[in-house]
Amino acid sequence: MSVAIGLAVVVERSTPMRGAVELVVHHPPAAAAVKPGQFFQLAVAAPQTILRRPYSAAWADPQSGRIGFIFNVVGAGSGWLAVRHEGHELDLLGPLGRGFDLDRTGPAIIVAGGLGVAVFPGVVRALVGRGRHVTVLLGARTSAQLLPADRFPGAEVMTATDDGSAGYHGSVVDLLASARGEGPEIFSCGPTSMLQALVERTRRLEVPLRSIQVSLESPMGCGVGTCLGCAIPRPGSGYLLTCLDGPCLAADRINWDRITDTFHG
Amino acid sequence: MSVAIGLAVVVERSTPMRGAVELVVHHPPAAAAVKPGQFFQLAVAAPQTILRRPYSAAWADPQSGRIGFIFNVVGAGSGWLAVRHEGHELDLLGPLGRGFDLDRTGPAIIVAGGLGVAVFPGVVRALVGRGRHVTVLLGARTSAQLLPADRFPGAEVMTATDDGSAGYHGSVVDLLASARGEGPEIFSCGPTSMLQALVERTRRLEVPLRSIQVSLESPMGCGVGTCLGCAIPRPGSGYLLTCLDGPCLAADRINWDRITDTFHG
Amino acid sequence: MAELLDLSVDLGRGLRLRSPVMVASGTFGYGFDAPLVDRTALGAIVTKGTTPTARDGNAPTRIAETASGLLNAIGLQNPGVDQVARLYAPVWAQWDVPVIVNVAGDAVEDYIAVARRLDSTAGVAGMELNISCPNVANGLQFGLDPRMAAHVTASVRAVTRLPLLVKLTPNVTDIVAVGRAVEDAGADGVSAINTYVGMAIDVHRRRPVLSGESGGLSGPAIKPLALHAVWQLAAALSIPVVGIGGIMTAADALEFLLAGAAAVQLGTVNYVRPQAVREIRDGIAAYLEEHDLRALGALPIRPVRVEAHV
Amino acid sequence: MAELLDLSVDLGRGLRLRSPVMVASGTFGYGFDAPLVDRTALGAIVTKGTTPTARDGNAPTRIAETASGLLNAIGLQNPGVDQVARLYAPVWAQWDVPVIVNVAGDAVEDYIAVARRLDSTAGVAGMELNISCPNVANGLQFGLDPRMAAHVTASVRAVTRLPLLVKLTPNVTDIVAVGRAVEDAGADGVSAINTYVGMAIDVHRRRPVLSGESGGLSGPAIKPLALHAVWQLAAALSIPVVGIGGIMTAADALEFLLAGAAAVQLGTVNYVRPQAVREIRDGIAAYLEEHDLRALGALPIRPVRVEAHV
Ligand SMILES: Cc1cc2nc3c(=O)[nH]c(=O)nc-3n(C[C@H](O)[C@H](O)[C@H](O)COP(=O)(O)OP(=O)(O)OC[C@H]3O[C@@H](n4cnc5c(N)ncnc54)[C@H](O)[C@@H]3O)c2cc1C
Ligand SMILES: Cc1cc2nc3c(=O)[nH]c(=O)nc-3n(C[C@H](O)[C@H](O)[C@H](O)COP(=O)(O)OP(=O)(O)OC[C@H]3O[C@@H](n4cnc5c(N)ncnc54)[C@H](O)[C@@H]3O)c2cc1C
Ligand SMILES: Cc1cc2nc3c(=O)[nH]c(=O)nc-3n(C[C@H](O)[C@H](O)[C@H](O)COP(=O)(O)O)c2cc1C
Ligand SMILES: Cc1cc2nc3c(=O)[nH]c(=O)nc-3n(C[C@H](O)[C@H](O)[C@H](O)COP(=O)(O)O)c2cc1C
Ligand code: FES
Ligand code: FES
Repeated sequence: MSVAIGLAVVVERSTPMRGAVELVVHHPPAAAAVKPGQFFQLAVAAPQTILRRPYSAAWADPQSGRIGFIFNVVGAGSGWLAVRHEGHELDLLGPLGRGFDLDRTGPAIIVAGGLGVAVFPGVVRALVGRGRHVTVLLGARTSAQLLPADRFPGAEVMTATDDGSAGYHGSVVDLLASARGEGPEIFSCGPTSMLQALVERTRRLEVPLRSIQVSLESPMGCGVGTCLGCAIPRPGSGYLLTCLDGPCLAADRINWDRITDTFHG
Repeated sequence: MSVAIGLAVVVERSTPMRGAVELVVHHPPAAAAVKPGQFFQLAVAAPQTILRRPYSAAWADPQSGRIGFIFNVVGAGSGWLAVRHEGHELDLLGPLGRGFDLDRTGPAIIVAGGLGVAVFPGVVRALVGRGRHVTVLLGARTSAQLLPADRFPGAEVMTATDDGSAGYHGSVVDLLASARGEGPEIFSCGPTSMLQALVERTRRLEVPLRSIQVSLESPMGCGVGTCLGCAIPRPGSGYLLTCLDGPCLAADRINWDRITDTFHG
Repeated sequence: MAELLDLSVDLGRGLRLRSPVMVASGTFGYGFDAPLVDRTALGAIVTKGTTPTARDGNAPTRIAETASGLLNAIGLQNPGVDQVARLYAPVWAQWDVPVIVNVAGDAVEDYIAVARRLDSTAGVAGMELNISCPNVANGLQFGLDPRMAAHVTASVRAVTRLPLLVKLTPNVTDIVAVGRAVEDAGADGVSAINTYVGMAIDVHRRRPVLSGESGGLSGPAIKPLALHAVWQLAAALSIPVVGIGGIMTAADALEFLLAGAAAVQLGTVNYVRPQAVREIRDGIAAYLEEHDLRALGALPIRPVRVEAHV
Repeated sequence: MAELLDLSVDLGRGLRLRSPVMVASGTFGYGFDAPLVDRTALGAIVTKGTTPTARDGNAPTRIAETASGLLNAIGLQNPGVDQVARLYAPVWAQWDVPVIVNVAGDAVEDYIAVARRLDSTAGVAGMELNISCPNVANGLQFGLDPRMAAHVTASVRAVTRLPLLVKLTPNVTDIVAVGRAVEDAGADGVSAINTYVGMAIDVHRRRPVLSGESGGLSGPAIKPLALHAVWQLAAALSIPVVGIGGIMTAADALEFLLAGAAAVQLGTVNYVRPQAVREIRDGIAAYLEEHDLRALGALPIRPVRVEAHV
């Protein structure tokens, strides 16, 4: 495991969609090491906090040595990150965990709900680069909260919004039926409730669970496997660790009945 | 007591002397209320801290609605303050405490050690404005750490440095003998050890303690008299509160033998 | 909508607060010094710990900041009960907010003396027995032992008809045992908790920071510990529990109310955000509205004892 | 100059550390997962709590951040002593840093079973009895009562010649009494402290955040409390005290060493700054040089009991 730690300079800050911030940092060794779906533990100097915060690399570019992170302002850590600007330094630890397994063949469908989209720019680039046909299904509350389709060059993008302000009026999971080609592989990230709905829907569509990969979130203490805080239930008994066994996992390795929705909102 | 609380915009940031930062904020009601020697409780959003930090108003200008604060980077709070810039907001509470009694007549001598100088620009302006003859004795480790003499228009400025790089080579307290005219009043602020040396010296020079006013520092919880944390010993038994009875006090109200030097360095 | 909300709290024996947000002993003086506080948002004021005669308190250094916390060893500096009854109480009698006097001492007789003096004093709405102050010679002892705690409670109960809260120390193996003991001895409610004993060392000077070596830790650092104490007490006692410890925001206060506290006290936050009383009161009201609850009584999560987990 | 410094610590019974900086149980796994740690700066590794048989641990949510603190209720997830002895210990035997196994259980028999299995295992440099884990059914009980604590200590002492630390819980009225009891029962040292019982409530969902309701609080929030515990223990015991609780910086570690700790353990900080072990070790060395001290033994402030103050 090639894990880097150290300071990375923020080289770009933007607002990719409403409410979200994208920070681009420069750290060549880390950028070169990232596999799509992996995450970093970012140190935040927000009042009263002590833990680093896990953020998926939205994308990483070994050539330029850059890594992008996309996040919403939810609480103390993301609030602090959101006011970083060009020239500021970020203390990062990573890349950590397992990314998606991108080495199968055939068409791929991305199902992204809300900020779950943050992990996919790099994933889609890698899938397209492998010559796979990619359909990106994006869901958000409202159109302004959708990451623009041009962030997924080479992929087909379909959108769904809760308020009908863009694309399909309803859940992104509903788009699945229309998007499905032949035995596609599904990659998903989003709120736990959306992932559960996806699993439920795919069961009905008779998509085998093992052809779905999800990127999971759980509260993390360390990000490296030492605190055992990020447990997620396995089928049967026992637990996996989101940080070591995930965050990207085949859906059949997770006990969807015992999973807890740790983050509200 | 006209105490303001609220956000003040930083309108200027500079480095008045080596290692120190001066922040100028805009808050007309507070600026109008300040009496020289009073302080503010500034909120800091530094990691792990909860308390506001007390800072003397270096000066305040009712016309422009501006207040200046001069400080060294010592720890968490001042470290956070030091990276405020134009446009940032500061949450202030004040003015608090008692300023100096400036209403006597005759010549005045200022004895300022290190960052103790921070309280004096406004004091000197007020004294000069009252037509009093003012001599400012400034002490620092080295010349670069001296607040420039032009910050005290209308006053005579003499300097002392520990390393001899400017002015007298030695303690600022030594300058007292040469600066003393007829029964002058002394205003002082600086490290506790310097204040003790001053009191000792003036005893020998037969300057009555009540003609010395000092601005004291002690750790503060509230700044308003409710926590009883900022006690300083009175002659005899019992305590005064730095925040209510001070920070500016006649030296004869303090028990110089029982005083503790709470801040190191 | 807001008018339909009932934010009042009945602490028993006629002590009714219009809001569950009180200010904690030692963080609001005797109600005269705190600037900028909106008294109309206050449920009650609890005064600084008051002893039979005036006390100077401890030598400096008395306070030290720690990570998200504040250590204090004030040593019960106070003007004595006589001055409180003569000078302050008559003013309180004019106020529209109840004032509860925090009572402290070194011996049972001290508590009795203060209680007697206050019992018939107009302006005093109730008493809070501080059997948990860690900064005086014997003050802590009463709160450490259920029998001692019951003894001092019963002794004071015998001399006053005023509402009587007993403030518990968390520095014990079993706070519920102490809570039960003071309930049985006649307390109208418990205040939980007082500070946790801690210390800080000045590594530059190689000596404890506080003149009294140790002090009491308050502030957000202790909130999880205080909340657990309140959660346990609320499940075990049938008198109201007033939740105290590290409350900075409305969400913090709500954690205590959900844990079963009848009301809360704000301590350290008063030093930092004088308007916290108003903000937190309003935040609680907004939460009730948002969750379609009409009164505070609907808040507590039933503290069902969860079986030991695997 | 640096070479003249002696940073070694003798914890007795042949357990000699080259540096006073150890890593605490539950924050370093079994030594295999923590990246980027400079092992040459480490005094010793203390493993995750280990039980006779493998355990799954608690359901999520297992951790929650609080102000300057971390609540955890892991529930002793571990692979069981057999796997530890068979797979891990042989690797440790090759390492240049002693590995101390943290031993946990629900009953005295559990501790005995683990201790027996480890006693003759190469690679195991010592044991730390966790009689203070708040996250299992009975784990906490041993540490709450001096007699129970002595009983489990003596029982383990009887089956092992390995160096034996006993890790104390701070959730007691009198930690010194427990410390004395385990000293008398044959402990070679005490580790102080384990976490403080606390909880957090999710106000949006109106339920405790942790699946086990309560959990143990660690991190800088508890440092003043832990430091006070160590200060008291160091004055009362004649065996070494290992200081634990909220250490983030060299200055924090020095506070514990000045308070009388023979060594320190870093817990939560390992999650945040993997290089903390090296930074803190070097910071301690720099402090010794600066103060012209040659060895750690010169650090402790003599814990003279200060008379009760006015
Ligand atoms: C492997 C992994 C990858 C992640 N990648 C990303 C990413 O790419 N972009 C991103 O925005 N976030 C991501 N997250 C979530 C992120 O780590 C933080 O949890 C989130 O930014 C909130 O942190 P905070 O400090 O701002 O909030 P906190 O102060 O920690 O929490 C404030 C409140 O918000 C709630 N909360 C915490 N996290 C979330 C959440 N994710 N959604 C809703 N409510 C929450 C908490 O329960 C709490 O009540 C990832 C998490 C994991 C485990
Ligand atoms: C009435 C009053 C007025 C003040 N006015 C000013 C002012 O105008 N300019 C100014 O720079 N400071 C002033 N101070 C001091 C100031 O309040 C802070 O104490 C100082 O800035 C350090 O705060 P911090 O948060 O950075 O350090 P902290 O993180 O609180 O402390 C870090 C370390 O520095 C030590 N320390 C704290 N304060 C000092 C100090 N003043 N000198 C040396 N060591 C210290 C602490 O003991 C601690 O070990 C004043 C204090 C008082 C009571
Ligand atoms: C400086 C200070 C002085 C205090 N004095 C008293 C006191 O006299 N009597 C008392 O019962 N509690 C006293 N307390 C404890 C508080 O009332 C409260 O129980 C404690 O601070 C925890 O609440 P907090 O975390 O909100 O501050 C004091 C607390 C502080 C910080
Ligand atoms: C996630 C986590 C798991 C822990 N597991 C154990 C354990 O298995 N056995 C034990 O004795 N202590 C355990 N501890 C307690 C630590 O070893 C240490 O005593 C405590 O965290 C205080 O130190 P700190 O504030 O530096 O973290 C654990 C702590 C944390 C945070
Ligand atoms: S986050 Fe610590 S084990 Fe996964
Ligand atoms: S700072 Fe609180 S009383 Fe002076």
